[in-house]
Amino acid sequence: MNSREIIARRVAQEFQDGDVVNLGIGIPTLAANYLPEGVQITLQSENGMLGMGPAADPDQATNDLTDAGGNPVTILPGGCFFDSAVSFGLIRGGHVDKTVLGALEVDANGNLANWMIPGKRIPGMGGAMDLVTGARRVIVAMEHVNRNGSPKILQDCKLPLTAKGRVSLIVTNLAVISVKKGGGLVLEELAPEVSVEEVIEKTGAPLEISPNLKPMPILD
Amino acid sequence: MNSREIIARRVAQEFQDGDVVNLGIGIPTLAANYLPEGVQITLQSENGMLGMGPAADPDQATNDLTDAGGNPVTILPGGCFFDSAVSFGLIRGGHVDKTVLGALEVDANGNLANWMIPGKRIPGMGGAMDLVTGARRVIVAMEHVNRNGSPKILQDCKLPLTAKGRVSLIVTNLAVISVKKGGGLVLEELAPEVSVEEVIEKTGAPLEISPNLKPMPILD
Amino acid sequence: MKNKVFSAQEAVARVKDGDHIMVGGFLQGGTPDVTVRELIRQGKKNLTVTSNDTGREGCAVYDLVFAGHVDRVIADYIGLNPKTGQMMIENPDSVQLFPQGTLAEKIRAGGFGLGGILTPTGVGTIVEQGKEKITIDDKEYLLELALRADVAMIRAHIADEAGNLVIRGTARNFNVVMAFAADYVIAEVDEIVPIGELDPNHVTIPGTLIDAVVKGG
Amino acid sequence: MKNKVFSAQEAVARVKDGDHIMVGGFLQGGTPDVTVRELIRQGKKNLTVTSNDTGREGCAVYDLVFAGHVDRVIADYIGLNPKTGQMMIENPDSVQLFPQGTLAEKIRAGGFGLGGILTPTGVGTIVEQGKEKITIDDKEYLLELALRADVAMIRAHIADEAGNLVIRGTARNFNVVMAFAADYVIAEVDEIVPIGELDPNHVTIPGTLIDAVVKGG
Repeated sequence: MNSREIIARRVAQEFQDGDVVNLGIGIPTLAANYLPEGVQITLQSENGMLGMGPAADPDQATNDLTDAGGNPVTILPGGCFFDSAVSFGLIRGGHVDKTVLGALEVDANGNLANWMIPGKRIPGMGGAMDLVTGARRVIVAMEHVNRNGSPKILQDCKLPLTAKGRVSLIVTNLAVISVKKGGGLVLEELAPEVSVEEVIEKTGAPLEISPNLKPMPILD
Repeated sequence: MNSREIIARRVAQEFQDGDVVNLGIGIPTLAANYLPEGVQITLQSENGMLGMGPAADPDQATNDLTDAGGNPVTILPGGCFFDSAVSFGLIRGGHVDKTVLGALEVDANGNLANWMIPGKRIPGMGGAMDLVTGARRVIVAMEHVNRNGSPKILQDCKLPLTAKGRVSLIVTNLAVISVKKGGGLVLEELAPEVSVEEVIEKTGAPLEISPNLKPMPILD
Repeated sequence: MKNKVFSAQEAVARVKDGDHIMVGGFLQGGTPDVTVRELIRQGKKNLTVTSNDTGREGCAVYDLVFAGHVDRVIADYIGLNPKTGQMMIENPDSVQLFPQGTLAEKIRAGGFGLGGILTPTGVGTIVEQGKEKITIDDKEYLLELALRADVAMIRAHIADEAGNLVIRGTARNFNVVMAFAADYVIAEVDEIVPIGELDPNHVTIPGTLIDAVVKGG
Repeated sequence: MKNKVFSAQEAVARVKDGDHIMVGGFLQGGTPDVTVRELIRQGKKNLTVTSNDTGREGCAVYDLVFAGHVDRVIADYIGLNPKTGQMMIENPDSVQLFPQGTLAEKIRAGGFGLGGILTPTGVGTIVEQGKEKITIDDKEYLLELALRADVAMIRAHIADEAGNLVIRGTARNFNVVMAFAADYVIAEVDEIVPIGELDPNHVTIPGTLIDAVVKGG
């Protein structure tokens, strides 16, 4: 099982039947492929849809029905469309149960940085700030370290924040870490063949070890 | 021609082809019956409709299609429906060209009082404050004096205001009076068989006499 | 997927005494009368009601106020419900009036996660009393704060079993914004259809906002 | 009733150099490409453009920026238009970024006659720089001001001759709020039908907001 699959499978276990979920591009989107049995979720796409379905067949593809990345998709029975103001009303108003996003950095106070690297790349925040501010539960799904092997989980984010104190759970290829209310990180679960020491070494902030520390439940 | 008809006929002459108009209950609503030839207007009803048509036949009447007074009406071809937030977005956002309302009092600074009499009757302002604040042109249509014969046009309103400085034109059974930018009333037109002296006597604020003073153009 | 279709009795049983209830409708248009009458039948009391107008004779919300279930009203027009007017005379604090457009925006803000909005409506009138005034480009605005409730009771024409609502005609009124602004939302409808029967382009209110669908009268 | 159907050339001729233009769409979804390309053809310059993203390769608004017609951009995401990114690096003041939900509300406020809105989005981030912060019930909000433009160019599926618009699918995006927020509104559509053919329940944008209807490609 590769890193992406480990993360996606574990994230999927966070979903409960009936949840309205907004998934970021990349690993978060994969999570929808691994829903636990009996769990149905409704995908919100911030460009204006609830009940987003799979990618559209090429002969059905239209620019009038796309996902937030601009890719032609479908809508499932029971879905509906709305404009951007309503879409972010749903997001900001707490009508999205969970959002899963990638991160450049996330820190011990639940702060998240995922939208810009000063002097390098400023693509804009798109809908990320509203999603992280408004969704009832914010889950970060990412590789535990960056391409240089440096920790992405820090005591304090150095990059400009997306939102302050909103992350509840961090799911990586190595571990599941929860953020305590008021701050502080708790190591909750370990990926297969990963040790507590390895996670501590690759994390840039102190980790409390949960008394219920367990293996990630990602069996097929 | 009775007072109400004089007022309604004269108000109708204020409408231009293509205008979006919101008409208050009573005399203002009558104005729609006297549109000049070649002038088509679109009626906005603040409960959620553009293109309001005549009253519904009893066998077609439904609570799902009413005017702002709750009366079953129809919608004309080219009309549409929307919710209250959008309806007042149209009103507050300057997308209604003209509103015509009755008044308890109107004054020399274009202030209007038409929603409450302290200690007596507090029905609430409904949509009146938004209409008077937001419509591009506010026209007051009313009897020149109240039931006791006292002036309703004053130097300063005594009753609680509906909005400040928003009235452009006052059409009564005796006269047409414009409100100057920055304040001050100008007598523009006289109803049939009405003298300047009578209007001055029945008006509770100084009147400038327009150099172009003329009879009200309300011929059939 | 969870079943959302309930009897009025089941749906209203979750309402508690003292709850703040938003009731959709504009006079007798688009009002959830079966649901509101169930509040009377179940004897819920000390309610706060937000409603455009608290109804007119024949409306359930009119009867709810008359029967004494309501301690506090938030509305923009109460001219056709003399009991609400009487409440206001006896205890001015028991009835709060806002301009209609302001009330709609306050409720929308509550449902959309906004803290409030700046409106020019009410500037220079008694509506500005006790409110913050903010000047932008020489124009004055009132800061009107977001409004939320415990329960919303709204009315639509058709629901699917996922709670997606289609409203027709002028019945959208306050029903749309209220659907976003309460912790528990009951939608009363003329007709309930299976999931997949509604055109997603024609849905007025997303089903994910709706907790209970009740068949109306 | 006035005729509202024009060629793209006629409709765009009214745009002036230096105008602020809102362009609807979300990447390549729901974009008024024929109308925006006419801006290029007519050589309009020194424009300010408000757009969700200033497009991606293949979009007209992407080409508009690349061809140098635009001095200033207001958007929430510019990651797929490197020219907008370059503008921002060369002159940070030439590109203003807002969170997507904030941008939608700013435009809506502009069109709805509101001075602004209070949003929690951006609190504690660089987005709060230079903005007023208002605390309500111990929660901080940013005051985000209304945004209006001289021109809006939007896209819909069907228009009737009165300008009523029906939008399908996810193409509503920014097109809806922008229709309210400009002095002159051009709607580009796939199809134009006579008045009376649209169900008034299915109209996405009231025709009274629309000045010109243009047949799209």
